[in-house]
Amino acid sequence: MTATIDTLPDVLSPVRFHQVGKTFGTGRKSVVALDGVDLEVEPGEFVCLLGASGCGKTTLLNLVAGLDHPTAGRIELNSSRPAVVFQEAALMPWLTAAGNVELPLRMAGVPKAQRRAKAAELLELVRLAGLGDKRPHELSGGMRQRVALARALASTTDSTGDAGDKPSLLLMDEPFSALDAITRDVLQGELLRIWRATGTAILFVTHDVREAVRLGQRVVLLSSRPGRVVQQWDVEDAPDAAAVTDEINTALRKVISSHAA
Amino acid sequence: MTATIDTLPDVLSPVRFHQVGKTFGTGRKSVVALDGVDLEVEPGEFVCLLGASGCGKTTLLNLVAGLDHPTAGRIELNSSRPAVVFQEAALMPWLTAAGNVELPLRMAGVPKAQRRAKAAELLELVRLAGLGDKRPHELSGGMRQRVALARALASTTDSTGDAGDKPSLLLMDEPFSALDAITRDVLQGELLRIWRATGTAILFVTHDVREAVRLGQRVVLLSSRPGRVVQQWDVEDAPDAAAVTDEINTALRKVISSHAA
Amino acid sequence: MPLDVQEGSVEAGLDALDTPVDTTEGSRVRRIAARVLPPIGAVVVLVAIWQALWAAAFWPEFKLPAPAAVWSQIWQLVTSGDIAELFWVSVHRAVIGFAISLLIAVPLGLAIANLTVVRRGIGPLVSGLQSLPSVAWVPAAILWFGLNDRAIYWVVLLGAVPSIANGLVSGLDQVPPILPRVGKALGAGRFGGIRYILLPAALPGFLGGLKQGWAFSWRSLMAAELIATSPELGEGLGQYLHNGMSLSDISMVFAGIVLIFVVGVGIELLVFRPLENTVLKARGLGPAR
Amino acid sequence: MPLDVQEGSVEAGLDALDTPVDTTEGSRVRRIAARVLPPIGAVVVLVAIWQALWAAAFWPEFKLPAPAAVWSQIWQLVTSGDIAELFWVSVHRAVIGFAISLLIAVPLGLAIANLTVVRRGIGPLVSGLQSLPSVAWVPAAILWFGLNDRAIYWVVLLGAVPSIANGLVSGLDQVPPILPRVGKALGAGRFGGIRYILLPAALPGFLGGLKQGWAFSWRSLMAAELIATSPELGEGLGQYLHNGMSLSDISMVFAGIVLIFVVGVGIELLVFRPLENTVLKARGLGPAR
Amino acid sequence: SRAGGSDDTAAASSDKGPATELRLGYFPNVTHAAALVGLGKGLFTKDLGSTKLVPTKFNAGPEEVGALLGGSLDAGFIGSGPAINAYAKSNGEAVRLIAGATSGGAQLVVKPTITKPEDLIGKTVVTPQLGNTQDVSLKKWLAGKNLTGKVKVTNLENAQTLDAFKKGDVDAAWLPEPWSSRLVLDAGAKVLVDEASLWPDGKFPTTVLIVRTQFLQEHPETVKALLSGLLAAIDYSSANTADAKAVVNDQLKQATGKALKPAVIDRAFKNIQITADPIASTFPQLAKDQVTAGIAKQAPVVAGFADLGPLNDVLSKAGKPTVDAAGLDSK
Ligand SMILES: Nc1ncnc2c1ncn2[C@@H]1O[C@H](COP(=O)(O)OP(=O)(O)OP(=O)(O)O)[C@@H](O)[C@H]1O
Ligand SMILES: Nc1ncnc2c1ncn2[C@@H]1O[C@H](COP(=O)(O)OP(=O)(O)OP(=O)(O)O)[C@@H](O)[C@H]1O
Ligand SMILES: [Mg+2]
Ligand SMILES: [Mg+2]
Repeated sequence: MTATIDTLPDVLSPVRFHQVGKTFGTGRKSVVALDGVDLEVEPGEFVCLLGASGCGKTTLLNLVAGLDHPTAGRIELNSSRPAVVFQEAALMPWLTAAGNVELPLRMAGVPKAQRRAKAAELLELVRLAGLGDKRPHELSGGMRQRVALARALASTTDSTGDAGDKPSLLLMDEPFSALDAITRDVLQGELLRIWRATGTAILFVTHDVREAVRLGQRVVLLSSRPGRVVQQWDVEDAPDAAAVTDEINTALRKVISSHAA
Repeated sequence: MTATIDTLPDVLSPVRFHQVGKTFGTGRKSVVALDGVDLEVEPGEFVCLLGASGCGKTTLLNLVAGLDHPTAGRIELNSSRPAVVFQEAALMPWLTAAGNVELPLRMAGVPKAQRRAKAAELLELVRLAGLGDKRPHELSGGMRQRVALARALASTTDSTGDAGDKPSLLLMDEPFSALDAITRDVLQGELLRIWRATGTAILFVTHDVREAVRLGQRVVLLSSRPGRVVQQWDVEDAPDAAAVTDEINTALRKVISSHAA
Repeated sequence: MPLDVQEGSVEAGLDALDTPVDTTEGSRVRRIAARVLPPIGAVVVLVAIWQALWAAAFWPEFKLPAPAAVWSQIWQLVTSGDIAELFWVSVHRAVIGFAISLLIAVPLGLAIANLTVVRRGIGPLVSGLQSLPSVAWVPAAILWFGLNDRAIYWVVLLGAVPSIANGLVSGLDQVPPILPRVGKALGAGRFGGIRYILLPAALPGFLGGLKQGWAFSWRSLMAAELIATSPELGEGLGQYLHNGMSLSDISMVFAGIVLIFVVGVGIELLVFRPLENTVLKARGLGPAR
Repeated sequence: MPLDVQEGSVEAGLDALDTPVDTTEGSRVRRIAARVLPPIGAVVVLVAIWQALWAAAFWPEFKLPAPAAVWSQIWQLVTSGDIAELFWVSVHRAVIGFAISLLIAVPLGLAIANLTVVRRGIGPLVSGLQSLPSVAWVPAAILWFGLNDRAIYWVVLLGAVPSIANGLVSGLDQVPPILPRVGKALGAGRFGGIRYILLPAALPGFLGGLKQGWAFSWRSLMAAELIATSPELGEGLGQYLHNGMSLSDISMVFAGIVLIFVVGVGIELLVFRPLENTVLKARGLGPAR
Repeated sequence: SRAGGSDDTAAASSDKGPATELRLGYFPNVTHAAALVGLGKGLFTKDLGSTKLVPTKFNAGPEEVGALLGGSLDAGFIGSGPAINAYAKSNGEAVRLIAGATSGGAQLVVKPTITKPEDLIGKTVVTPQLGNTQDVSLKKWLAGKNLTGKVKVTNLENAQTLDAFKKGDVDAAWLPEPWSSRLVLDAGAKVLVDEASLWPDGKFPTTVLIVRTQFLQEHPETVKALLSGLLAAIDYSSANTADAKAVVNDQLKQATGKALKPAVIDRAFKNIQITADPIASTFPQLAKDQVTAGIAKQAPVVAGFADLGPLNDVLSKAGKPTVDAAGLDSK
């Protein structure tokens, strides 16, 4: 892996994994969540991460976000602070929906009026206009997930200032899992629009293969226990989406059943 | 609605809604979550509930489970205590995975050895064999959801004793939303097997129309704000599943866009 | 018979407690009544038992004074206007002492909760301080500061600071770890994380600590007042109780205890209860579950 | 230069505190050292400051005794073996008092937390009780029970019960409402819900309450011992401190304070700290965040 | 710094003229009659002139000592036991004995069933405070009767002693006036020992006046004014005993809210002697008694405690006999 420095590309990748491993605990009870993962996200690339439940997708995202540290290998992070949509909504219970969306802006020191406007705009985007003053416990599961999405978007938009010319990065952990098909459609469209407009790189975890194929430029499949990169598909240039979907599904089935065996 | 008593059928429905309404809060800030809902689940029936995010599905399930009370109308519950899979996993953080599954059995006074065996069996069923001693915070999102599922199944199986001849009822709020396609397939199959074997009635909330059509005998579509029953499909006897799926999708789209307008 | 959840379920009694009281137009009076009547009822019951015990002459008068005798002591303070001074002297001291304690305890608690070294080094010492009775400090405080307010505040600080700091620490320890992680991911630095995530998240536990801290500072103040008596210090409730003791006037002792108690309950009902209710309600944690 | 998260990120300093210490084979000794050394270090620093203050003769000897003088007082107790009696008398009283308090406080706390009427009626009274200083009860207790252990336990109970009960209530109030709902859905009756859901869920907050309750009972005991001295009562730490005060012997007063403090810290480190760590760790709440 | 070793408190200060304020401690007790009369009749203020008098009430010796050592009090009427402790525990630095106030007035009162010292075996005897004047006296007396360890000695506040005696929790008590009288008259106690019978001429210091050394050095004028006020109070008390009783009772009522019964105050006054003589000759004995009583390991050093110069100045100016320091005034 010493060769990385020589082959440094002109534009730096937002994130690059070098044989990254992550083990939880020690001794007999330890769990190897990730093992020897090599992964690179190009600037502005939309990468979808697929894998069985419990294979290490969330762990991988946490490593990128700097919320956890690899027990082996090395992560090269070259983006501004990544924005994260967590798997659980994890809203702050003492803040309203709008307050939650404003939180990253507040911490970045954005003035109040601007914050307000931005939060309203983002809530509108996730189809929650007018519900800004609700508390998390007054929202439905899907609504909470959408607030969390809006919050993550708020945290990317603010980071343009301080990050300078570094590429930005958005990490999303099953952000649409609790949404009905129609809302999901709309938000997928919005996400693509934002992606194209901002040129941010996105690392997107999902269980829905069709969603992965629809959204991503590249689909990465992780194996289970330990999580390893098994296969990758370039789905943007694929001529037949349905065929790729089937192919990925088959691969996924193989990965999971090989583990179960 | 006074006619209900006259037309009492031979076999009692596990649950029947009479013009049920639910409003959260009072005054200007009140939210009408459900309005004039009439719904009946036949003994042993598998009903799927569809609707936009935030339309009141979880609220409806809570009403059935007796965790909340209608502000209008009447709910006739004639089952043993319904078992519930909540939208959030909501595991007890101080118990291990196995401890969580055992919890309903413990509360029902099942002896220890039997409890152990049952929990191990249920964890195996949800493909978590051997992970019984993990704490909730050591599990991935999908694993937690599966533990919650196993726990709910444990709480149905125990209720056979004290409920006598009352029909049993299982309420499930998006139980498979955080699972990969393959695990979901397997668990859907298991659910159907259990349903057939026990003859329990199931009220199943999902966002996935194809899942609803695959699993349910009847699909109920709720509108948004206020939640009302808009349309129902008898999908068991439907000749062409794909056609019904399309039809439901169209209806869902109409309901959601009509609200957005 | 179909089981009607709304009316007849087994748990209806329990559930009734869950259901938030509907706040319709005219119910303001009733809501306040529902809040004020039960403690008054409890007090009435207590006094009735006391009166009965006294009337039964179960204990001699010098052990258990008549409620009427205690009341006349208090009434005398009220009519003479002395009660205003007693309250003022004690309450303003307690409030000042509590405020200073807060200023010291919050940074201390934050340091203990966030820095492992401080937690391991200072944490046990702070808890140890908490287990030192205030009375033990009074003589030393008088020796160091003289018979004046500084000595009293010193005693109050030593009582309240460890309690508030510990309350904050245990509040912080119970914050679900996902929240600070989310905060970090949203760009919270060290300070922002404390200001915007940890402190508000720990608020319910912290409020409990504050309540305990207030109790400690009020207790410590009373202990200090009980021991340090001097005309320069003005006469507070503690001194009043002290006089009752030195006169072995049991009805005066009881009057003193009742007054100290009234302030305790009053502050609880007027300050901490509403604060706590607001905080808990805003996060969907009900006080009555 | 690429930002290496593992080595050079801005938050690395903060993160280092987050990372659980890896427990490799030989690290047991080091782990215990990491736990024991910081408080010892803190004590050493404190004593050094004390010695420096004393050496600077900032205050006259009768205000601030020499650390050596205090140490010789303690050492004398150790060599004469009196220290064993002092500890035994006080600690066993405190433990018994605390145990009785627990038995009373837990049902009381449960009733307050679960029944609105009780909460509204008794809740403020219990909080009010908490704000009454223990010393205020001593004379009344001696009057009612005589100069014996019963009077002392009475004072301890009045100090500890409200504190433990309040801790439990605030722990219960902070339980995420989803958990009792889940419990109900899983078939928990009223009793099962308390036993299997509410109590364990409230445990972290409750432990905080227990710690405060212990502090209260230890403080109350010391206050009682400070005031009620009698050979029949045996000589506890409070009486030792009292004797020091009576003789205006500042080094004895300091020795007494140090010993009371040592017991406070000792119980904290030996009992409550490990308990709390176990409970928090089991739910993935870290003590050091 | 500590290395110097000299007592800087004693060395540093010199006369700074009359003080602006004199903070005077006393107990609301009959044994402090001189203080109460002086305060009640305004006799202190008369002599102090422009110096403001701030009287402060205490209930126990150690607290008053604490206030003196903490610098919150300039002078104080106090029992001889705590006075010795204050001097000894401050290494002879902090305070000086400048006059007496009361002699006598302490008795061992017992339940009527107790008629001889041996009857006390296994019984509970109360004194007001560990190491106070009566506590030392009792323990010394017990030692003399070979009863040490056979009698339970307990410390209790005087007011509580009365209740406990009434209740029967306590069998005997060695108390100062008016409490011994209250136990006799209100609770039916009998006198077993009058402490006066244990001392030569029945004279022993019950209450003395001590002053902070620094204050004495800085404001000798003020101290003399205080002493002349004290003499005036003593004269007044012996000249108008009935009125003095009334004044004392009035002061007690003011200080504590309750007056004593006339019978109690009469009996109490009979047992005390109000005098400015600190009876310095007894102090070495009192110090030794602390060892006998098991309060101290070695007798506290009392040499240098007394500074009776100001008192004797005032006495001789008034044409009265001076008092003897009995060697207590030099180290
Ligand atoms: N804090 C932890 N302690 C111990 N083990 C953990 C911890 N966090 C995760 N794991 C384990 O690591 C593995 C990967 O978990 P992760 O959450 O990354 O899965 P995932 O791919 O996100 O799954 P899902 O799709 O179900 O969310 C799992 O086996 C899990 O049990
Ligand atoms: N406790 C509450 N207080 C106030 N409003 C509430 C409360 N619970 C739910 N609501 C509101 O009721 C409506 C229905 O919520 P519900 O959770 O039933 O939706 P849902 O159909 O389950 O949605 P999802 O698919 O997103 O989970 C929402 O508008 C929500 O904001
Ligand atoms: Mg995950
Ligand atoms: Mg829902």
